[in-house]
Formats: sequence, C-alpha cells, structure tokens
Amino acid sequence: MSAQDEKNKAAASSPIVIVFFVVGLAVSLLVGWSIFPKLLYSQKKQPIDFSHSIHLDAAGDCESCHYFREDGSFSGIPELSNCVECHEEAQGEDPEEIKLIENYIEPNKEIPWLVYSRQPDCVFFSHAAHVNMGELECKTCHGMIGESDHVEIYEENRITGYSRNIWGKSIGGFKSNTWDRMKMDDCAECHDEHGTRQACFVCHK
Amino acid sequence: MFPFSFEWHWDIGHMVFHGALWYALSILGMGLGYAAIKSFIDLKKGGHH
Amino acid sequence: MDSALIPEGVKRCSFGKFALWIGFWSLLMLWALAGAGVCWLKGLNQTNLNDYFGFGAWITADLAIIALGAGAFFTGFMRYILGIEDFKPIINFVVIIGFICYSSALAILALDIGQPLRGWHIFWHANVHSMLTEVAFCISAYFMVLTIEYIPLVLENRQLDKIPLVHHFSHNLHHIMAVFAATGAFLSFFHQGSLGGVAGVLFGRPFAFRQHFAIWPTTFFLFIFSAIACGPCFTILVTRITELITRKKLVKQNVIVKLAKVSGWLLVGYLLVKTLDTVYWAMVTLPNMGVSFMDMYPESPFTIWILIAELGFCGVIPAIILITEKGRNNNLLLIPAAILTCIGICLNRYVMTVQALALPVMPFDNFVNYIPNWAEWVTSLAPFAYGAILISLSYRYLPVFPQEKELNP
Amino acid sequence: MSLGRRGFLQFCLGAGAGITFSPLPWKLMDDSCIWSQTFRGLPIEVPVPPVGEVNIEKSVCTLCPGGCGISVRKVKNRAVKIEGTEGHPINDGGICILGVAGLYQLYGGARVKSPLKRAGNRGEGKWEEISWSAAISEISKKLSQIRRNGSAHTVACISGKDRGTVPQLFKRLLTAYGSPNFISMPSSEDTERLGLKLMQGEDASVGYDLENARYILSFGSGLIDGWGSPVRVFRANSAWREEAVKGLAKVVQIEPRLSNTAAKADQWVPIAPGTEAALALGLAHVIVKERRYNKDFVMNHCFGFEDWTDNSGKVHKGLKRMVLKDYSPDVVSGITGISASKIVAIAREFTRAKRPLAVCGRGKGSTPEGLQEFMAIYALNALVGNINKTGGVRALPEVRTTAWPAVARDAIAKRGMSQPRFDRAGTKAFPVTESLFNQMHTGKGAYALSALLIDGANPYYTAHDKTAVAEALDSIPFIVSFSSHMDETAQHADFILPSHTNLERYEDVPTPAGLNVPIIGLSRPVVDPEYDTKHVGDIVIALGKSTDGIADSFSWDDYESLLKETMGGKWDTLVREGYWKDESYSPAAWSSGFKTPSGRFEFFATGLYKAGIRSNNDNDYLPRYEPVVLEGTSDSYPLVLIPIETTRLADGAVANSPYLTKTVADTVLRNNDIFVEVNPKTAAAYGLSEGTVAMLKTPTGEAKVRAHLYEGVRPGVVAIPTGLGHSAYDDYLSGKGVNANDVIGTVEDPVSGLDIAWGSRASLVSI
Amino acid sequence: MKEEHKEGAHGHVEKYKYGMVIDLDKCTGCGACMVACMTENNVPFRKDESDKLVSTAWMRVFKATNGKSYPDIDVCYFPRPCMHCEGDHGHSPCVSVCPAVATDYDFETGIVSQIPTRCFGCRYCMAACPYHARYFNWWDPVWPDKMEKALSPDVSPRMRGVVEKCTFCFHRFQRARDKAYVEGRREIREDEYQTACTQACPADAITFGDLNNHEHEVYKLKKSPYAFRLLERLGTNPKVYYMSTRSWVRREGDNYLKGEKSK
Repeated sequence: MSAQDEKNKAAASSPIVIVFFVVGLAVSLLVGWSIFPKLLYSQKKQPIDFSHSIHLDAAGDCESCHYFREDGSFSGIPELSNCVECHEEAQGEDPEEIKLIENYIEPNKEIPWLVYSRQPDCVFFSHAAHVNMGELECKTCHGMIGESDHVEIYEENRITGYSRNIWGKSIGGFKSNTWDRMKMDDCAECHDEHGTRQACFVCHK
Repeated sequence: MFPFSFEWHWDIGHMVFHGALWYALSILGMGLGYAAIKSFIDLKKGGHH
Repeated sequence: MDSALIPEGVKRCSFGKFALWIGFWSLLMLWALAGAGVCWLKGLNQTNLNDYFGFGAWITADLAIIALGAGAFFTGFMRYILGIEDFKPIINFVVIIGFICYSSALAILALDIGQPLRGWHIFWHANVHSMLTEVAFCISAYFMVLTIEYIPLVLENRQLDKIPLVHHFSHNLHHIMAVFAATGAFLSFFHQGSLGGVAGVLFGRPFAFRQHFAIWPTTFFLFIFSAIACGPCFTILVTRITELITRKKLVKQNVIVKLAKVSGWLLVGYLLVKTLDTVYWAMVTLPNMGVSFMDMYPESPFTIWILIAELGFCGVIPAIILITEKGRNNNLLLIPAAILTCIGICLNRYVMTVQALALPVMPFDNFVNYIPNWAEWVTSLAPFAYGAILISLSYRYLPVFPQEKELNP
Repeated sequence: MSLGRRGFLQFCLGAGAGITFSPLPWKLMDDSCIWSQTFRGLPIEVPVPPVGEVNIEKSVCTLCPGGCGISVRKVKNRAVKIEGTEGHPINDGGICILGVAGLYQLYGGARVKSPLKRAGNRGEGKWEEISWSAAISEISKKLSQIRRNGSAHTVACISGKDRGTVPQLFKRLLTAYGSPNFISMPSSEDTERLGLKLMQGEDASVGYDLENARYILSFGSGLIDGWGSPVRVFRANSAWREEAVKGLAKVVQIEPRLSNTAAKADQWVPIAPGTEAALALGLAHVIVKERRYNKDFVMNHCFGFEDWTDNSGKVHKGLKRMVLKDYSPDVVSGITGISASKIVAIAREFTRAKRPLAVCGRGKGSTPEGLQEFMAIYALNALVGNINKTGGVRALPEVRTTAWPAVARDAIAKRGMSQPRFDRAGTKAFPVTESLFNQMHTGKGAYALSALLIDGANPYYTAHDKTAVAEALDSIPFIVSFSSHMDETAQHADFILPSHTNLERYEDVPTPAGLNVPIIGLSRPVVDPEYDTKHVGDIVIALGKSTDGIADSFSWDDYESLLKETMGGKWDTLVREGYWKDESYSPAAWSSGFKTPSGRFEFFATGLYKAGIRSNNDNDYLPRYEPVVLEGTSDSYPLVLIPIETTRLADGAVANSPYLTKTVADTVLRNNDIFVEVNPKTAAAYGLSEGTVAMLKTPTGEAKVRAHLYEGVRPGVVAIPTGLGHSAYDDYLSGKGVNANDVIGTVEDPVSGLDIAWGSRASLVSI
Repeated sequence: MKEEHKEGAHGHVEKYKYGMVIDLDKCTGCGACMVACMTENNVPFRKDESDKLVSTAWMRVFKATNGKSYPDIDVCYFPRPCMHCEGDHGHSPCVSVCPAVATDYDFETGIVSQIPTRCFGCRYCMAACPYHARYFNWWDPVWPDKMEKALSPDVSPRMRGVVEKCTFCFHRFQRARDKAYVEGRREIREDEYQTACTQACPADAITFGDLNNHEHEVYKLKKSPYAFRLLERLGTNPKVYYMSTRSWVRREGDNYLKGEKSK
C-alpha cells in the first residue's frame, strides 16, 4: 500500500470528513427550505390596494359583489362595471381610489386583478355546490380575506404561473387552517370527510 | 403509493399490492443499510481479508 | 494507458482498439439519442404510432428485452435460492445482461409515454388494479435489485477495491446477495407475469384476452414461463458472442450446457402449456366473443404462419435441440437453437402487442397495419449499442468471468 | 484542511441527503407537472379560455339559404358555440354540420380584414390596405365616370341570392344607376320558379310539404345530403323513417349513385345519369294508361292533358297522347336502365300511396335542371292531384314587406334600363328567364361589361368550367368584391370591400327553398365586428349616396333602419322570435283556379307561347325528355362523371370549414389527393384498384385523382366529390383535392338558357 | 317513477346511469354530431386531418356496408361516441387498466371520466378500448387566427401527449347541476342535461338520458326489439344503444360466427 493510500485511509476514518458531509447537508437544507422558495416565487403587486373591510362595511355582505348568476355560475371577482356603480366619481381622496378612476374607470379598462385562488384550467370548481348545497362559509377556503384592509403581495410561481396561496405559504406544505392550502389533497380531505363524490369529474374538466 | 394520498383506500387490493411492494422495498433498504453499516464497522475494526 | 484499471492476470486489447470499438457503438447511441430527443422535444408525432396502434415497436421491444433479460433473475434464482453452484461462473455476466436489459426497458418506457414530466404519476397515483402499475413498480424495484447486484462487481475493479470502505461494502453486499436475489426473483416473477397480464386482461381485444386464474389471465403465467425458458438461451448467446469477439473462452462448456438443458426443458414445458392455452382460447374464449380462430389470422403479415413460426420453428425445433444431449453439446446446433428461441420470444411479444391491436374488433372497422419509423427503430435497437458498450467496459475493467484466467492461461 | 476529492464526495453526499429532505425536488416535480399542463411560456403554450358571464343570443344562420334558427352561446363578448334554436319552425334545435362550425367563418382564417385595393396584377395576391372613405370614393368615382360616358348598362352585379333586402338593394342601385344587369347565381330554384310560373301561373317558389308526404319519389334530390333547407328535410326524413317502420311511408330514391339519401331510402333505383325526365314520363305513361290519375283534378282543373284545339282550329297534342305514344315502360327502360316491371311497380305504388310526392332538384339543388325535366316530374304531382294539397306541392309566394319608395330614374337611368340585358335573359333568346350567369362565362353576353360588383357569390369556384369563368372575369376591367373572406373570386377583384360575416350583421332571410310555409328569418349581429368590415347594405347605400345622380334613391341612414322600415310591423316579432311565419297562409283551393293563361294547371305550357317561343312541335311546350348532349365522344370519354354532393363538404359560396374537412373520410380525401368513386367492375375494366392514382379527363379539363372502389356507383359512372379543391382561403382549405366544377363543362337548356350540366363525359386512366 | 337508487360495486350509490340511444335508421351520416362535439369540447383541427389514425374526433361516424355488390349494396352509418362502458361493476376495459387513475368510472352518473392532466400518455387505455373511442394528442393543440376566441371555458384544452375522449359533455351536467343548486333543487331534469351531439343532431337520431329513469326517453327506447349495443359479447356493457330495423345493421354491431344467429 502506497503512502498516499495510507493517507487516504487515515482521512477516511477521521472525523474531519464528516464535517464536509455536515456542511453539505446544512447548505442544501438551507437552499431547499429557504433560498429555493425565494427564487421560486416572484412578487407582484395588485393593481389597486383594495380594502375588503371598507367594502364589506359599505356593501353589507360578500354576496353583494360575489354573487351567483341565474344560470348557477358564480361571478367571482367583480368586473369594472360593479366598481363603476359606486366609483364613477371619486368618493374621497384615497390615492388608490384615484388610481381606480384614472387608470381603469375612465379608460374603461378591466382591472387586471391577480387571483390568489386561481386554480389550473383543468379544475372545475362549483361555488353553488359548496356554498348552496355544502353550506360552506367563504372563509373555509378563502380565509380572512373579507376582513383585510390591504391586499397582500401576490407571489407568483415562476414555473406554473399560479399563486403561492395554492401550495400554501409554508414551503413544506404544512397547514394549520383549512384555507392555508388549496391543492387537490386539501379538496380531497374535505370530500373524504363528507363522503361526497369521489369521481374525478366532480372537480376536473 | 402512500396511505396519505387521497386515492388510497384500505381495501384488499391496496393492502396486498402495496404490502408486497413495501415489503420488497424494505428488504432492499434494510439490506443496503446493513451492508453499509457493517462496512463502516468492518472499517473501524480494520483488517483485510 | 488504462492498464491500472484492468483486472490482474488477464489480457485485454490495446486502448486504441478499444476506444475505436466503443466509439463505433457510441455513434449508434448518439443516433438513438437523436431519435429520443426529437420525440421528447416535439412529441410522439415524430413516430409512426397512431390511435389504432397506441403500442408499437417500443412496447414490443420492451417486452422482448425484458423477456431476454430474464436470464438474470432466473439464473440468480437457481444460483442463490436453489443453490445450484454450477451457475456461479456466469452469475456476474448474467447480472450485467439483466442490468442492460432492464435499464434499456426503463429508458424506452420513458420515451414511450406522452408526458415524461408526469411519468411519476404511475407511482404516486398508482392504480393497483392496473397491470401496468404492477409492471412499473416491479421493473423499477427489480432494477434497483440489479443495480445492487451490479455494484459489488463494479466495486471489485482493481483500483476501487483498494479503498477499504469500498472493499468492505462490496464484500458485505456479496455476503447477503441471496437476500437480494430472492427479492429480485420475487419481483421479477411478478413483473414478467404482469407484462403478460398487460395483454391478457384486455377483454376488448379478442386476440390478447385470456381466461383468468384468480386475478391473473393465463398470459401472466405464460410470460413468466416463456421468459425463464428463453432467458438462459439469451445468456448463452451473449456469452458466445462475447467469446467470439474477445477470441477467448470465458465460461466453461458445462455451464453453458447446463443452461441450455434448463432452457430446453422449460421450453418444452412452456410449449405444452402454451398449446393448451391456445387450444382453449381457440375453442372456448374466441367463440364466446363471436370470432373464430382463423379470424385472428386474417391478413399478411398476421397469417397463421406467424403462429407456426412462433411455436414451431422457434419453439419445437430449438426445444428438441436443447433437450437432446447431442444437440446442446454441438455448438453448430446450440447457437441456432438459442437464436431461434430468442426470435420466438420476440415474435410472441410482437404479436401480443401489435397483432392484438391490428385486428379490428368492430365488424365495420378497418384492418390497419403499422410500420415503425426511424425514430422508433433506432431507439428500439439502441439497447444493442448500449449493451455492447456496457459489456465491453465491464469486461475490460471488471472481473466478470471468474473462469477466464483458468481458461486462458 | 483542504476539501480534496474525498471531501468533495462527502460534501456531495451530504448535499444530496439534505436536498432529499428539503421541499426542493418534490416541489419542482409537482410544479413541472403543473407546467406541463400548458407549457407556459413556450410557443406551444396551451390556451386557457377565459371565463365570464354566459349569454345566449338568437339569430338565423345565413351560411346557406336554409334559414335555420341559431342560438349563439357567448362568454362575455366571445361567441363560443353555435346551436340550433329549440322550437324554431325550420330546425327546432337541430343544426347542420356547416352551421355548427360557423364560428370558423367569424374567427377563422382568410378573413379580409380591411378594404383592399389591388396592388399587383389581377390574381397576383398583392393588395394595398385602404380606408373605407377612400375606397367608397374611388369606386363611386369610377361608377360615376362610366355613367357619364353613357355606358351605365355595362355595369353588372352578381349576387348569390335574388331575394331579400340585400339583393334588392343591389337591384335598386343598378336600376337607379341605369343597368338591367342584376345577375343572381343559378340554382334549381330558378328552374322550379320558372316551371311553377308556367304550369301554375304563380310567381312563387315551389313548396314541398315533405312533413306530410308519405310516399316520396325523389328524382336525384339529395334529401339528406343538403337539399333545400337541410335540417328541415332531415327532420322530415326522420318522420318518414318512423312511419316506414309501421309500413306507412316509403321513400324511393332515383339516382345513379348510392348517396346517403339513397342508402336511407326504402328503395334505391340506380338510374342512368341524366335520364330522370324519361323515367318521370314513363311513370306518367303507366299512370295514364292504367287510368290511375286523379280524375277530378286532371279533368276539371288541368289544361293540356287531352289534346286540344286552339283558336285557329289547330289540334295540339296533350300530355296523354304524348306519354302514351313516346314513353312506354319498355322505351323508358331502354333509356334509364330500369326494368319495365320496376317502372310499372313504382307507378302503381306512387298512385296507390297516401299522399305521394315527387321531388326534383339534383343533389343539393345547386345546379338547375332542365325546364322540361322539371315539368315532367312536377306533372307527376299533378297527375295524382297533390297540387296545393297536404303532403303535396304548392306555390309559396314571397312574404309581403313594406315597399320601398320608387327608384328615382333620371334620363341616364331610363336609357340604361331600356337596354337589353347583357346575359340575354328576358330577351327574345330566353324570354322566360330572369338571369343567366352562364351566358356571361361562356362568352355569349350581348355586350362587354365595364364593371362588376360581386356579393355573396364565388363564381370562380362554384361555376362550371374554370377557364371560361376566368376569361369572363378577366375581360371585365373593373371588379369590386364584397366578400368577407379572400375567396377565389375576390382574389381576382380590383377592390375588396369586406362585409360583415354571418354573426356580425343584420339580414332578413327569405323563405328557404322547398319550405311549405312562407317565413322570414332575422339574422342579427351577435358579436361586434372582428375586423374593419362593414355591412354590405351600408356599403351599397354609401355607394348610392356618393355616385353621381343616384343619391335620391338612397335616403336611408343605414341598412339597419332600412331593414326595420322594410319589415314594418313584423320587426318586433322578428326581434323577439327570430322569425316571422305567415300563419294565415294556406295554398289556394283548386276551385279558385290557376293564374295561367288557361286558368287551369297547364301540362301544356301556353305561357311559353305567350312569351314568344314559337315552335311547330307541340313537344316543346310539354314535359318531355330530351337527352342532354354532353361535350365529347364516348370513344375518347367512355365514362360519365357525376358530382357527389354531401353535407360534409360545403360547395357553395360559403366555403367548407376545416372542422368539416376533418370529418371527411380518407376514401374522399387523403393528404391532398381527392378520390373518385368507381364501381369495382368499371375499375377492373380500366385497370384501377383501390387508391390507384389516375388522370380524370373531361372535355373541360383534367385532374389527378385517386380511385375509390365503391359498389354503390353505377358501372360506367365516375363520381367526384364537390366542395374540395379550393385555391384561395387559408392553408386549411386550399390545395386539397380538385374542384369538381373545373372538370364539368356547361350545357345550356334550350328553353331557359340555364346551365343544366349535371355531369360530363370522362375518361379515367391510371398513371 | 324513478327506480330506487341501486347499490353498485363497493357499495357505491347508483344515482343516475346516463346513456344514449342512437337510431341508425334516422342517422343520415351528416357529421353534424362530430363537429358539434369538436366545437363544444375544444377539439382542435390541423391543416391536414386526412390521416384518420391520428385525427381526434370524440364522436366519430363510421360507415358500414352490407358487403353486397351493386345494386344490392346498402350503407349504414355508426356514430360512435365513448360507450361509457360499465363492464362488470365499473370494470370497464379502459378504467381497469389506467395505471394512474386518469380515467375512472363514476357510479353516481355512470360516466367514464378522462382527466388529461393526470394522464401521462401511456396509451394502455387505447389498447384496451375496442371501439377506438380514445384519442391521443399527437400534436400540440394550435388554433389559427382568432379561433382561440371560440374556445369554451367549460372544457379545458388538452396539451400534447395525453389521451382524451368523449365525456358525454359532463360539463353540461355540472352546469345543469349548478343551476339546480342555485334554485335549491338536487335533481336535474331530462332536458337540462343533454350532450352537444344529441342537441345538434339534425335528424333527431340521438336520444340521451338516464337509462335507469322510467320517465326518460332512453329508458323506453333501449327496450325496443331493434335495440342493440356494440360488441356486447365482449362484456364491455356499454351505455350507448343503437337501433335499426335492418337486420344486417344489427349484425354489424357485434361479431358472430358463421351460421350463428344474431340479434
């Protein structure tokens, strides 16, 4: 056995090399848990800092703006025409309201809202089934958004283009509230509990 | 593949299939683990055969 | 140049010659990779597959090479489980062949699917009732076994073996190899069978469908049977080819002959069972579906001759050679018999894939044939190039044939 | 301490272990999978259709004259689906293949996106975009100039239709301008209207009461291959099928090829091509001979059945004598190839049946039949007395609408209008005919044209004999097209003023061909115009207003107000229901007489004599069979070529859509090769097998085709699908196969002058 | 009267069993159903679709002949949607083989689903389906000019490399159900859920509804002596019935041995 081999043998059994292993482990864990999510998501601002709480006070309930149409479909995020009903003229001096009027109402341009709960196109979601038949509250899925004063920063997954809210803020995928994640597993969890239909076509199109 | 996947059902099909699969995989895992650990121990003991 | 890596006490050709040899096969590999590349980038429209032939050359190739690679698990089974020590001198080589076959099969499967990025769905969202799920799990798991079996051989390389940890590791793996081999045999039996099941459960396809025993169609058992009957023949064939190319005797004749004998008797058994199955299929299964036996062999190339070729020329004839003492001891008979057996199994896998799809089931539907295009051909044949490279590397740098020194003093 | 090889290895091992226990690989795996759902960011990204409020808008389809009610499903302002309107009197929820693919006409390729002025040579495809105002002013300047030069009558207009407000507007433009040359594209309706005028004395279209008929004798009409208002006939056919099971209805299809109609019929009578009139008269022979005709009607309400004596004392031949003498079953059998016994059997069945009906108009009815052929078939209806009866035929007058103010005609207009028509229709040559497009493209026009306006027509594609059409168009120095799409004819124009497509505009839809009640439909703009196009009515009004001396006749602000005014009291109903049906209509009773010169239903068309046609042969006034003389000899062209018309290939001015082409079998079109159908016997005789490439030659032209062997074609006949072989539009349409019209020449009907070519002599040689 | 909800395999509740009856005597082979389906379900088209082996048409109209020669030849068209086979308790040919549960059998409606985003394109289901009702996306879907505007948001356009097929316009069921829910109903009426092909068929040859519901038209029609199903003998248990008064047409619906009597 050559001297070099002896040295190698010594090195192999010395604790120093374990250090390299540990360093590698630590670095990769740091990358995986902390740097990766920062790189994965880009941060986008909503076009207008909308306050749900003010509007909820004024409108009274969620259904005033987010309503069902006669054909059973759900209106989702209101269109500009809903905004115009109250904001044709400025009601105060809030710069966000001025932005709304100048940038969108006057040129009659729809507001390009970034939708936190937007699901991939293959997902069929029936608000009627969940709200009317399932009697779920809005917050079960949408959380406390109705009471918020400001819209949060929209974090967009650079690969998929969907909001971070779908996967959940926790990169590990852990959740503590029902509204923390909106992945298929979260839908399935509730469907399982309630024994509602399990066929794929219930939620997919 | 895993019991926490929502498609999982605790029925005969899943239990037999995945039972066999995980059984085989664990044997492989344990075998490899055994060989690895044994090698480190052998190394510590030194000696060559 | 690379002499330090070459096992002690054996002779190998010059590095230049070796590089030239590897270079030739690498070119073929590159061609195949180009074929694979266009399929991945542009999609499967780059092939001649179509809606009537969802399965084609690739699945045929997959089924065939996995059947051919069955020598690995079956020899392992005989060596480790049945404890037949006769096969010890060839076990390394058999593992390499198996490794080549199974890794090729996995690569081709990755090509064959329309959305490779989602290939993991087959594991994650597994449908346990699907034969293909069983195939995927078993092949992957068995591939792990083959890797585990191959690793110690790699680690026995002269230079690697000098590292104590590596040496211990390979020794320890060797030590418990029987456990792996047993697991491998278990997995392998199942996936050979489930590959047969893939065809046999298609109750919408009279050509493929077979009666079930418990949850398995007869093809499940027939595929296992045919694979273990044919695998050893392929091992013999590859060994002889290696010997021809290296111009050395690498394995003692008794090993080869024993393999041939095993293969021969298994083939006889298989042919009996297969004939029974075919008769039952023709007399009972098909008439119940409203079709006659000859309806299944309507047009060229799918005439009755394809069945005669499969079971007669490539079944009965090699079986007779292999079970006779004289036949298997005579290289001039043994090699053609091995070749015929291998062709036979490929034919069987081909008809179970392509012919099963070619025959229209709706009376007003058309008979359509399918011919693979270049991308399918090169990728389906790539395992030859890949195999040549891997065998050459292993042969040159690893102590594959324990009898080599003795036979080539 | 240095890293070293060993250390690096350890580091990698650690990193590997760490990564495995971090979300990174698993999240990436999931994300890449989601990414693979759309391939976001790549050129192949899969579109995600935006959601929104759904609206259903009712309109009427104008892709064919069928007049079906359509409901367009819209998501916000996008039209996403066309469906048939439930409860609509014509189609009751059903829709045809072309209609359901209608969105391609709107959103698909080959739209003309703004007014264009030719920049290169004719047909070269070089265009210059031009503003609407510039285009209108340039064109009206040109028209004004022609008018000033005293050649107003040399301006012509070709329109796809001749009924409805848009064609009327064109007519008005020409009248005020001083040209009699309004030309509508021919169809079998032309002959039928002509025949009806002669036999029944009504200026109306023929209404077939298919819904109530129970024995349908179809002389080659593609009843379920797009004839008439297609969906309506499909429904009638379904009703017949239900009745047929109970033995209460029967359909007999007389046709050389087993078309879909023939296949669905209860009996297929494979007749020698072009001999339908002979068969009709042969049937008449049996009916007359066996005295199976309706005695009340024939004796009391018909003229020309028996021989008759005119004022000068000359005895004229009646139908009876003629058919008994000339059309015995044996003679007819020789002509038609149908056995005499079969002829007798059909005649007996026809007369014995409850509510029998003879229908004519070959295929979809896009080619006129000979006038006397129509009379022969129509005479069968008269013989069984089902004129103006339930389950029979009837004269269907135009729905009355508010009349427009009279056209102001200045001196130039009057002079121009007094000129004979360019196509000699209504002149001594063809006194009974209104318009003859074929006289133009066969070069028989009375004088040269100096300008042409084309709307809703694509003669360069739909007319027989492409070379002749090209020559005709090329000889006209100034052509304006109003096409929404870059079709073959628009390609040869000098200006294209693109009009709105079907879903972008208002238009009244007059009673479709063959319908049994008068009805008007209203086509409405369902979406905003996609491109810088205008309503063709608005363009005509604008041209009228800006052309010298004719502005007074165009006082309307726009087409919409014109339409509203025209529809008057019907407008509200039209808007609400999408259609207005004349509930008060019922066919006149026999006792009220007919408006013919004799006051009776005329087998002997005295109207022809009155119009100035003089002949010593009484047969010229009677229904008769005259063999059509096809160009070429049977030596060099031993086969007979006939067209195959199906709903899966639109062959009119509205081109096929790629959706339709997709449904076409690979025995019709494969790659860019068209297949012609030949009987295996014929194929064997000419050495052809399935798929053989062959040269199809006719006196008019030749084309490379492939053979498809089909037992459903009469031996000796080659059948070619129509609707393929476009050279214009986009890559989805052009270059596919052969245009059947290119290899079919023209044949002039001696009486009407219409092009009645239903086929051609042909040879088929494998190459 | 509605039948009592049946217990299917695994104790699933069989609420509806949607199916179709196609009257082949009425069908004119016009192809409107094919295009109605394509436009409803965002099926793309390419410049050359003449190779029918790679041309997607969830509803495909097959042409059958009686095999006789001129002039005794007869022709019949077979419109072929997905048969939504029930097999033996939901063990339909395709569902049982899909390795990734991209296709499943819904016991509540009897619909065989196909989820393209789950599918990874192994095409085993296509090999399993004797009706050729399944189509692979060989190409990336591309819509020319502004045709993307005509895409319906009810059906997700499919990416290349996955299998797709007729869904009995299940989105229409969802739409009808949503409407019912908003109106406080749980049941949906026969006319509220009709497939695009049924609705479009100009000949009224297709009838669609709940095969279990005595009041639905299909329930009555499937009992006709002229009714049959395609390849019934294979045990696929399809939910699409055909009707024809012509015996040769009925014989074309399945395989029979020489001399064997057909339905």
